[in-house]
Amino acid sequence: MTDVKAPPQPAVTVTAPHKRRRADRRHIPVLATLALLALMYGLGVANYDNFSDTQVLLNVFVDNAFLLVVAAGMTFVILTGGIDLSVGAVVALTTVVAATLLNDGWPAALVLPLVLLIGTTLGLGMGAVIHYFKVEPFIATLAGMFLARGLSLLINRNSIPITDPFWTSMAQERIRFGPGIFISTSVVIALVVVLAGAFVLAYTRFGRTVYAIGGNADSALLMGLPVGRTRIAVYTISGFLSALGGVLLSFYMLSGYSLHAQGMELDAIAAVVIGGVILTGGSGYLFGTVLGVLVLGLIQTIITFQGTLSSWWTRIVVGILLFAFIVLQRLVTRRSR
Amino acid sequence: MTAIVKHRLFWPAVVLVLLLVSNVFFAPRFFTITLQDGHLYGSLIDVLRSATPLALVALGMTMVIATGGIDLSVGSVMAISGAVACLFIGDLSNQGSVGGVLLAVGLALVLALVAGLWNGVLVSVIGIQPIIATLILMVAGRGIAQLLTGGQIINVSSPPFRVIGAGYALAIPVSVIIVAVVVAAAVLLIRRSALGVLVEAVGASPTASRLAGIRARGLTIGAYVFAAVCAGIAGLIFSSNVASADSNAAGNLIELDAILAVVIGGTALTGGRFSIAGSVLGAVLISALDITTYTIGVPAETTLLFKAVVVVILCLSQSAAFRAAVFRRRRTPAVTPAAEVPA
Amino acid sequence: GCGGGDDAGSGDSGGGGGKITMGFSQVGAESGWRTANTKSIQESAATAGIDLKFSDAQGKQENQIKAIRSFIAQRVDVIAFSPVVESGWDTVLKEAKDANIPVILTDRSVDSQDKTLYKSFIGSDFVLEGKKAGEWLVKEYEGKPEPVNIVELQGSPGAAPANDRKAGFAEVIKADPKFKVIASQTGQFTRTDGKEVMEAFLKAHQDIDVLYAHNDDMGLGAIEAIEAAGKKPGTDIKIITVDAVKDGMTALAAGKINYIVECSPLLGPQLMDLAKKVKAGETVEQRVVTEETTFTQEQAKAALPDRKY
Amino acid sequence: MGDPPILQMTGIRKAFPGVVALDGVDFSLRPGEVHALMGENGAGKSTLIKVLTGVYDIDAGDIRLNGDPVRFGGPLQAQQAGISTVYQEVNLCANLSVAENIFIGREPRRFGKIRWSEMRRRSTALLAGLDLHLDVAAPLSTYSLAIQQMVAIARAIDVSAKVLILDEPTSSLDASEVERLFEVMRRLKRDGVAILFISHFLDQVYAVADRMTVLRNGTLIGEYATAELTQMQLVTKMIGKELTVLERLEEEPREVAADAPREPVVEAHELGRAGAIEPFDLAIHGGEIVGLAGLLGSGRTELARLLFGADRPDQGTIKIDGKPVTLRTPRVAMNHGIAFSSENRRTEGVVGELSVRENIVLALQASRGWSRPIPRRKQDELVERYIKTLGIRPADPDVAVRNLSGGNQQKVLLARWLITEPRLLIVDEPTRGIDVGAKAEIQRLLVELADGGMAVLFVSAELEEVLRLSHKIEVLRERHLVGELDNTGGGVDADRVMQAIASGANP
Ligand SMILES: Nc1ncnc2c1ncn2[C@@H]1O[C@H](COP(=O)(O)OP(=O)(O)OP(=O)(O)O)[C@@H](O)[C@H]1O
Ligand SMILES: Nc1ncnc2c1ncn2[C@@H]1O[C@H](COP(=O)(O)OP(=O)(O)OP(=O)(O)O)[C@@H](O)[C@H]1O
Ligand SMILES: [Mg+2]
Ligand SMILES: [Mg+2]
Repeated sequence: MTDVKAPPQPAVTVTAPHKRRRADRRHIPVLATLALLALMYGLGVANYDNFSDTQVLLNVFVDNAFLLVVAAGMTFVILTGGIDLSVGAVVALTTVVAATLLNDGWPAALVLPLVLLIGTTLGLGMGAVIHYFKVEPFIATLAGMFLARGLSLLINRNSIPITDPFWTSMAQERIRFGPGIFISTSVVIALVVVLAGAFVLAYTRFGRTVYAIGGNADSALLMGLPVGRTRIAVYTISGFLSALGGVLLSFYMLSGYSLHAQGMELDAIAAVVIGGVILTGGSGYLFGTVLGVLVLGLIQTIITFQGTLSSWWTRIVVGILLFAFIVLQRLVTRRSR
Repeated sequence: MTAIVKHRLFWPAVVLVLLLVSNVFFAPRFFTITLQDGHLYGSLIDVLRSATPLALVALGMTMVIATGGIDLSVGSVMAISGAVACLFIGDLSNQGSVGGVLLAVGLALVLALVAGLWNGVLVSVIGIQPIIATLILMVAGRGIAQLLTGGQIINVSSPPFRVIGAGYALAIPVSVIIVAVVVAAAVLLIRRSALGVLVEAVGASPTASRLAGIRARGLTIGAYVFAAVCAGIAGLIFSSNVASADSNAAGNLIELDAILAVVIGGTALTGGRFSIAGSVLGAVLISALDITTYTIGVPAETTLLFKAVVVVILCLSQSAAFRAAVFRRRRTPAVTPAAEVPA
Repeated sequence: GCGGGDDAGSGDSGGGGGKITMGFSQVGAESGWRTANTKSIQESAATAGIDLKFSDAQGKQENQIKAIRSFIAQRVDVIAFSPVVESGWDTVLKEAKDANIPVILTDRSVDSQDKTLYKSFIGSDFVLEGKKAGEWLVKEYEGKPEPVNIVELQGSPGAAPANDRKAGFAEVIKADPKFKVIASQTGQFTRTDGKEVMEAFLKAHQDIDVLYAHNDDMGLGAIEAIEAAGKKPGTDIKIITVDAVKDGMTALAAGKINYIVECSPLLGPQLMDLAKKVKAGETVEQRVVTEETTFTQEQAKAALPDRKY
Repeated sequence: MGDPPILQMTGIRKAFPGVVALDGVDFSLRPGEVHALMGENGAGKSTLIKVLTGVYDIDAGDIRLNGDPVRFGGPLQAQQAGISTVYQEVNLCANLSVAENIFIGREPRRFGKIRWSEMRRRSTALLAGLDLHLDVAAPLSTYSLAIQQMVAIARAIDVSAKVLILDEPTSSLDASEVERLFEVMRRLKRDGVAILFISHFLDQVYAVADRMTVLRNGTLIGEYATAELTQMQLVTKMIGKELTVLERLEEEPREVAADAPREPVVEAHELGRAGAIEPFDLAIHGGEIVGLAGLLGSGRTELARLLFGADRPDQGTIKIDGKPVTLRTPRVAMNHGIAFSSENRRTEGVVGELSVRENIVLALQASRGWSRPIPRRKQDELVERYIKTLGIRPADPDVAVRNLSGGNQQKVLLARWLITEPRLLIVDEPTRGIDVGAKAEIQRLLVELADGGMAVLFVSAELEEVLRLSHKIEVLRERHLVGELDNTGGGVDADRVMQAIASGANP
């Protein structure tokens, strides 16, 4: 158990040889995930034509940028030992509000900060309820989920197209590396979020407090850490990143719809956990979450390339791949202990 | 008196009563129960009847949560169990045969048991985090149910099978009787054995319980198996109720409602102390909430919002900190006029 | 490979020989109707000799966009899909257009301004279905002045068929004030919810004349509730539903439902025809409406024996 | 007299549902003094500290810091006001590294970015000042409880605070660490820091404290200068009874030594686990108390855990009654009649959420299996007996163990294992945080049990205690079992043990 409960090892070199070995051991879950991911990609390349195209790999990023952002927020929450079920609904609410306002002729420069603010406020509210009233995160964020979905449904039950020029350009802007090889702006935004998040977690007082709370909230309190403030902050961050994810999703879909991002909370949680973060908190890395998102994305890519799976076989095969991946990951990390 | 107010189920019970009473303004005969065609008929009966699958699933979920786990696959297990039973009955030469139906029910429950074993082994033997371990079956299980039914709704016209979910015995819905029996059996088993304290110990502190010699593995697997079998029975009630198996709709999102019911009932998601009565109350509360939205005619667009408001009220009412904040303001001047700390 | 799909050909992809490869992205398998739709497409692809790459979106638009993008990467000849929702397809359709892959929509349109993004749209008109339901009702109560109390079982909130069937129906009946929708709730397109909601309606309202359900399944669930309340479906309460799946037709023939508006899932053959034409460079109609009808109880009795789904 | 108090608490009252933990307690602390807070288990010492630092609200009373009334919202505010606290149970985050546990919340930073290398360098230096040489980048969880306690102390003393509060900081430490801590305390004292010190070791209190305040049952008994009060008087004030217990404490050991060992119950041969303890041979006989002696981190706990199957050995064999066995899990060991009370009562011992009754019967129930519950009458009888024998307070079997004072939790843990009537009882720091009276009671009990034929493996950081009870002393050093001293007749003294440790061989 101990090898996974480690803080991120900063880039500074460690001197003594036995220390180096120990430091590496903490990275084993992440390394194992990485290796298995490579293996899965290799299997895809071996089995399907065109799978080796660079764009197939880049598409995994393009198609999952919003999930990456949302999962990054979820990582903060789970590291404190909490959970945020509202993320999918906040994503949907963001798309609906953005689409509605843009259609009403509001300028993008106003809509963008506004929707981010709405998500942040929702997150702040949930965090405050969780902290001040000692309500279980599961319930508080479930209520948040109903609330956000309910609001978006109330605003408009139809799907609303977005035609705003800024949105369209963000949606269709491609950063090209060669003919037919590109990523979207969303990918860049997502990567910036991940890097910033990883920095905050590893190198700031706030980030370390997040880990401390996940390790033992009572102790953290007695150690004089700002537990309440930090706990509220992680839900606020998650709310903000959900809204940002919602913006990215609205770039991706160019529409707002109350049923967007159904079940995204589970995808995000799954990505975080597959990436090696322990649900009870206190251990794991944001980089692991990135890998988790890639695993989910790659599974989906393989399914589409297979192209012969009926609806139910799609589900079964997703389950089988997930199972194989997780069990292998588990065995690899266990063996090396 | 204060003992009642202090009881942790007091506030959910209050919310339940308020919800039910609020119906009367929209449907004056809400509390009327009549005897119709030899069975009880009325909105309260509907509330109980529609709570049955959820109550069962919540019961199983309670045990899993008590061990410190969570089971997302219950909905899929419901779908599988319903599908298997309906397929089996559909193939019977005589759908009315009680033996055939019993066989179908047995088969469905055995499959549910296997599903529970699968979850339990993944969690406690292989050591996968419960949420992911059960996510696998949640995703794949519904696929399996759809595979079995070919994505179609399987209809049966088997009177004995109908009894489970839509029948009445002694004027009481059979499904309610089934749930009452299962709950009573569970409570009895836990009271009469040492299961309760052992499970709570495992959930509250796995390390300490290991060092106390508790075999957590068996208990954990047992909890998942129990949850799956409960879900299996729930699936049978669900499909029997409409005499068909709908692999797509059966138990869809029920895991969320079940977890909600468990938490409303006072069992913490972190494991340890659990309350079966609380979970059942939670399930009835959620079912009453659904029926209330229909009765008072909340528009479909605002149903979710309405639900959110009730859940918020509920969790605030249960929060001691919130009550303290509200009551202190009222009480402070009366008890200690000056010296009290400004909060 | 991982487990056999139930039908369709091998996984060989794109470009080979003169055989057309079609990438098809289905919404999901949320209902018997949808399954029949999938089956129709798979079977007709097989008979038409088209290599079908089937992808299931599990009800999520983002999955469909991913699938379409993957079809582009796999360089299929034609892309077809049943959009989960109307909006938000411009970006990915543009990518398809850039890659010179023609797109055909089935079952449901998209709201793009740029009509060149897709070649054709084949499918039913949900608003029209709602209107047909309303028209029958208006006719049924023609000349009867007393008010008609209607309860409505909506589909999943936000889903296009639910929105449109509600809108079409409302538009027709609003002409006459005697029609009053006294309760309208979502039954999530499922039997269980249909039954549960109807039970509550029956307790809250004593005088329901008509039930309008957005699909057969909810109607079938409601029938159970009505019977349990000691009333006769089809007589005490008139029932109109949409879809005309076999179970619904059976109930209609048995007199428990009064009228069903058909919404046919069998558009596979038409789709394959279109695909071949598009591939061959022929011009095709921008809008192809599926052949659909309505059923009364008598018509149902006649049609039931050779109902396929 | 002297300086005005830096901290003044008057008329403090704090009630928990069912118990009044503090009732009109006054307390004052002056700069440059070490002030001991004394009292039996459950007297209210820890609670006083928690209300002072804002962990709990007080029901009534007045707290002044430098003459100004204060009311802290929590440890953070107390810390900011210059009060640095080590709470009773080790309250650190085991998932973080040692360095972080020392510095979290006040990490060295540049432009807001934590300087990890600087942090590690400073914590290594700080620990070296306490003569601890750790890999500060390793997670805290890899270290034993005693080391964690030292880390907590290091964290507290590094803050240049005006008030330092230490709630039983020495409960798992052995003599040399305690001495090192005292050096630091004296230094801080010279710098004018006011120190509040809690300990159940009277010798320690007399060694460092200038004054003491005695609590009994939540009420204030009095404040005394250390020089004014003999140990005997102090004990009388604490327990409210005359001497008897202390007399017994003096008597007991003599009895022990005479008995001769019987059959070996457990024999370990070449048993070892890489990174934890080097292979060792050990035999424990029925009716014998075997003591483990060694310095901090010498591997006593690790050795004990191997004998219980809590950790798996990677080499060697264990024989029980001459038959080889594999102790795969604690459960298997229990089936062979072995019991193990962990030193880390909070995470490995009691289950805080459960009641006293449930905690006491837990191990017995586990070994009977879930299907054979212990009849309620039998439970009541057992629980009542041990509540009485060990003096567990409050004497209510249905209170949650979480709400018990530290010492009382330790008693519950012991009771859990005593009722299983094991053949080999392994107790790791059984008297941790237990007051003088109860400690004597426990020691007497162990001797009695051994006389009745039970084998006991006794691990304690308090060497005196080990010497007094054990027939045989196994000496450990740097995870090696380096020697065995025969103590029948009480011939061994502390010097001889230290000598054995120092030379690493049997003298
Ligand atoms: N959170 C709580 N809830 C209820 N009762 C409590 C709580 N904390 C402490 N108590 C009770 O208050 C009393 C004083 O406990 P406290 O921890 O202050 O004792 P102590 O003097 O520190 O004892 P020890 O020497 O064993 O640590 C005890 O009776 C204890 O049971
Ligand atoms: N010289 C040392 N300084 C600090 N820590 C050490 C040292 N040697 C070993 N350790 C740590 O101590 C642990 C072994 O401690 P163990 O718990 O077995 O010791 P112990 O003799 O019971 O001591 P304690 O009094 O600390 O309980 C090892 O895990 C190791 O991390
Ligand atoms: Mg204490
Ligand atoms: Mg030790």
